[in-house]
Amino acid sequence: MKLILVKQYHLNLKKNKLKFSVTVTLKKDVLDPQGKVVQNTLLNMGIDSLQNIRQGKYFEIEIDENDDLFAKKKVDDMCKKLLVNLIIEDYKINQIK
Amino acid sequence: MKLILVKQYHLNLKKNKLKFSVTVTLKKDVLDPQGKVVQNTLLNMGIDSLQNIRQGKYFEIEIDENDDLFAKKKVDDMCKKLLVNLIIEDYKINQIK
Amino acid sequence: MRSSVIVFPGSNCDRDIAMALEKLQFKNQMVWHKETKLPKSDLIVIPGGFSYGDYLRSGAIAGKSLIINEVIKSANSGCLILGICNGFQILTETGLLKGTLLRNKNLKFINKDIYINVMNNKTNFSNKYKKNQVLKINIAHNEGNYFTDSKHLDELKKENLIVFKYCDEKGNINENSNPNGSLENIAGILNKKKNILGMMPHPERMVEEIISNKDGVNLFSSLLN
Amino acid sequence: MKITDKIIEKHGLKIEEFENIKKLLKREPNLLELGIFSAMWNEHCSYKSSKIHLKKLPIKGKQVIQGPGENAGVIDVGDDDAIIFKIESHNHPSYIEPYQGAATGVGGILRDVFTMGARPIALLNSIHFGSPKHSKTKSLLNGVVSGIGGYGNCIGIPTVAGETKFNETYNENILVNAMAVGHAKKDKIFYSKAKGLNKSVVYVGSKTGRDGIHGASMASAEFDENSDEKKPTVQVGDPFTEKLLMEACLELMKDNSIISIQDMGAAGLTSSSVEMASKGNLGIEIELDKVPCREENMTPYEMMLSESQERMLIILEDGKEQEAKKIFDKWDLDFVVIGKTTKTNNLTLKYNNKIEGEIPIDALSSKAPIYNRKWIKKKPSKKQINLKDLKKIKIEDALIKILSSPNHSNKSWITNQYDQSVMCDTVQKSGSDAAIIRIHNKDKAIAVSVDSSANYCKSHPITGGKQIVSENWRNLVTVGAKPLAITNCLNFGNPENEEIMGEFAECLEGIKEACEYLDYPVVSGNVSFYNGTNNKNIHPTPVIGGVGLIKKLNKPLDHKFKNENNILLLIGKTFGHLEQSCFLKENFSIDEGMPPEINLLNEKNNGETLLKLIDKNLILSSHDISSGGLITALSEMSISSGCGAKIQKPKKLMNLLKYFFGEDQARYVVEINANNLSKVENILKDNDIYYDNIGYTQEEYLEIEGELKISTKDLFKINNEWYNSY
Ligand SMILES: Nc1ncnc2c1ncn2[C@@H]1O[C@H](COP(=O)(O)OP(=O)(O)O)[C@@H](O)[C@H]1O
Ligand SMILES: [Mg+2]
Repeated sequence: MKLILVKQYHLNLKKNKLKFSVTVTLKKDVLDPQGKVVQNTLLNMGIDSLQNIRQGKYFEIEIDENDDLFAKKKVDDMCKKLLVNLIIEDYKINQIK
Repeated sequence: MKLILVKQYHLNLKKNKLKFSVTVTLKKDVLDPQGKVVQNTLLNMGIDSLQNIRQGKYFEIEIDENDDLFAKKKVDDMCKKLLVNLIIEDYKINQIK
Repeated sequence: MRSSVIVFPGSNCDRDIAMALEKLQFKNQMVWHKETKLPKSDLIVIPGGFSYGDYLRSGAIAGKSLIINEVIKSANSGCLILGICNGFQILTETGLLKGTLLRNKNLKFINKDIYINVMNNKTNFSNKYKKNQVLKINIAHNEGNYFTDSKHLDELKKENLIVFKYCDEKGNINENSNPNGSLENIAGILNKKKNILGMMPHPERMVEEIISNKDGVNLFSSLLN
Repeated sequence: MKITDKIIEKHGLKIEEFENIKKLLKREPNLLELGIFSAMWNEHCSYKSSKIHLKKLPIKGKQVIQGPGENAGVIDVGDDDAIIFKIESHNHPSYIEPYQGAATGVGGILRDVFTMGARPIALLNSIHFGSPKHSKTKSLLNGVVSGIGGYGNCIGIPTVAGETKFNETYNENILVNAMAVGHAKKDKIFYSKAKGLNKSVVYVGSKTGRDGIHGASMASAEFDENSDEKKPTVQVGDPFTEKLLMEACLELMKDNSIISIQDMGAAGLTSSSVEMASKGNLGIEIELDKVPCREENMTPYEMMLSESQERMLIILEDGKEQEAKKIFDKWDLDFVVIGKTTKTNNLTLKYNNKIEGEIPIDALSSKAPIYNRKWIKKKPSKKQINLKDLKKIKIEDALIKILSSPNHSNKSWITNQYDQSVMCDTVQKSGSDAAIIRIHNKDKAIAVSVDSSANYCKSHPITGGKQIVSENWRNLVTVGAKPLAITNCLNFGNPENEEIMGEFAECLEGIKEACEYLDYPVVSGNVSFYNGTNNKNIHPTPVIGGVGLIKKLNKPLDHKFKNENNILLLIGKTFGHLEQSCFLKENFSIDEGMPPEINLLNEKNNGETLLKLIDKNLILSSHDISSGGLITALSEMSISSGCGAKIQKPKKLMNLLKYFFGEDQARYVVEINANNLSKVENILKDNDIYYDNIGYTQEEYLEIEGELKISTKDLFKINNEWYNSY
């Protein structure tokens, strides 16, 4: 009996592990030398229905918070402060449920 | 009248532009020096509820095909042949609608 | 001995390796990546540099070029292949060598003279060195952090396929003498048939006293042996 | 579209300048034309504030093949070899996006050099950051260093020398200057002057995008606190494409098909076409529909002002198009004939067969405004520092403070990120006074170095100007090279401010005097004004890049002590000048007073005599004495070699701090074999050189009799800690 109580108590305190994905892409109009080379290579390899390919970065972030909105705000913070170069990149945050 | 016909004909022939996203991440047992550094930096910056962060690549691919399944197959092809190093990386394909 | 150096767009140690080969009396030819035939060669070198700008993954795109099919054919028929730096990365991308080269542990480009230990001197590429001889040699790379799965690592050890390991001046192989985080300090490996060597350090930069030292010379003269 | 005052201002033009444009055109310009004027008339392209001062610089000498006025300067290094070099700033873009800013800075200066037919053989840089404590400094440092390395490493040209400094004055305005040095055959040098009518004007390289539109104007505008938010479209560098472009151009140059060639740098297609036409006294017509574009719906305005990187303009001999195109096809680069030369003397821009703009070339070049801006002389400071007024300090503590300071710390954290060895001709990497690069396949070499002394220039610009030239000259001498010529990058604040303009005028006066005296002409350079924020201007920071010749390459000379029990001579006279010294700055935060005096006669005499000694193989190691004085120079010689030295106290009565930390100029420490002492002394005496025998090398410890004893290992540690823990 005691054991169960303790467990519940613990559960209450424990924050949720929330999971987000962030995709970072170059802004439109910014030169994407990498994308260009990859696209040419794929075309040369015979994949001729390829119209366009853009390369970006991807992050999977796990964070210990209760509140979805607050957590998302934190992730946004990380993006702005470190993960994204706002001068040349755009980003999108998605919660993974 | 003629004009409309031509247009329709054209429409029929024209394939759809289908759009996919591919996320590429390092396999679990592969050392991720970059992710580790990013994680430490974020922790040092005071984001202490951060549990885990993994970095990967992201591609946005537009392809001129009619059939969703066939198109996805093509994207899978690109991944296997070029975009992903299967020895160390995992990938996921998603259609963007 | 006839050698061929494959030139990709973005290769930038092609001239350097050609100079070294010629200095050591190889009959060398440069081969442009768009060519579909290789000249008759006893040695094929894939030089260092940034083929295709290192875009996507270093070596990935060069690994899909036309000429690579010919390299693979030659390799399978026993021709000696040497991949240096970006050349090593390309060889792993083509599958001729197993494993892969990850970002350096410190996430920075590293250019330095470091030391390597000759682990196996019974190879086509190292027979002029003494076993466990310590060479001072230059590295210059972003992705030199060798990684492979444990099964392959076992094979590398069992079959004596590790030719060079990073070490210190005295030959000690440990974490402190590992510049880039490579698995077990691996700096250069062979394939199972032992006709392909991939290595991150640049022996072609070590063939003249006035520029550096001559520690790289014996790699080339081993090939002539 | 009506051109309003607001639009004029947005283009960085003054109303008077706009009136002037109308007079030159005899009508009102349209927007495209206004954009072109704004690009060509801004400070960066027109040199409107600096021109009259630059004219005074000595630019001639028998070693000079091409002085200022071309993409880069060209000097003769004997046989059929020429060296082509230039320095350029990329300050503002690097503050906004440090990685790309620095990378494209390197890319830009490389194009200036290979445009002229040279294969680049070395890269150098001078980078200045704010205080290490400033919140932005660390990420700027990281970004700039990896940007410089990212570009140079990828293209495969060794980055062999440079300087890195920190000072609050750059907190909001860092400096990133990049220098490139190339080698060409004397009879295969390419110029930008167009010749002949109806010749094809060819566009080669990358496609044009909307990058850095108005970048050239940005480089000429002061920042304000909003510039963080402005986020202009920054240029992204593509070193891979540049490598292809370089190889393709050098391949094309083997043949005789090029009449003239010009890279597209600041103000892209506009400045390159205008420059070629203006030098050739011709007109040029461009069909903008043909310009290869990366983005959809680009307007003529955007095409003309885009600063997309990795592009060139070539004027070809008749009938050479086919062959030339083949080469660019091989390298997967665009090659399009976009226009022709005309006799109109106009820049004519067509789009869809309609003339969209037409401007007389001279209105954009020779008739661009030139200003004789007001300036005021700097008053010499009377301030003298009396050591008795300061807290007592031990030599050891002061030395440690200096050696562990960001400005004097070992820079291998930076230089290890640069490929210094690629091309296999780097005889001496960074770390010594100058780098040494062998001329490929020959047994001669060049030495290169970049230098600046903003504190000296701030406190007394004329002296400062002389000092940087002298120090740069000295750096080449210490490695045994005969200094031949310089390039200069003049980084200053707002020229509309009379005090700043005074700093500019007087620094140039100093540079001129020193260059004249030392027969060290200026063959290329670049001016960067408006370095500052909210009227806070940076200290005047002219940067000198010098090239010297080593005729017969033996073992390279460096500043590492070679062995124990060798004799150490101090060449040049020691007075103990402490004002503006690093000793006072690092230990007491004092930066007042005059910089040390420059005596050009001694400078020349001391340097040339040292060169004689080196020529006769009498010198084992040598080091010039600069910031930090004698003891700092000795420490550096110890640290790099692991060998120590025992130094006597001066025989004459002089305060020890002054003696060991004074920054008197024209001095060198040299190591010689004891057996050669009398030979060396005779030569020094014959040449009227003042020198002191100050001690000898010894095992392991740097020691001053009774004052200091510190192991070289400890010195090494002290000198290497800062970067690694920053
Ligand atoms: N400080 C200077 N000293 C000497 N020459 C200079 C100086 N600044 C610019 N120049 C010369 O003026 C010309 C134009 O310079 P710049 O506009 O920087 O060249 P680019 O168009 O190649 O970028 C060059 O030939 C350059 O060498
Ligand atoms: Mg130029």
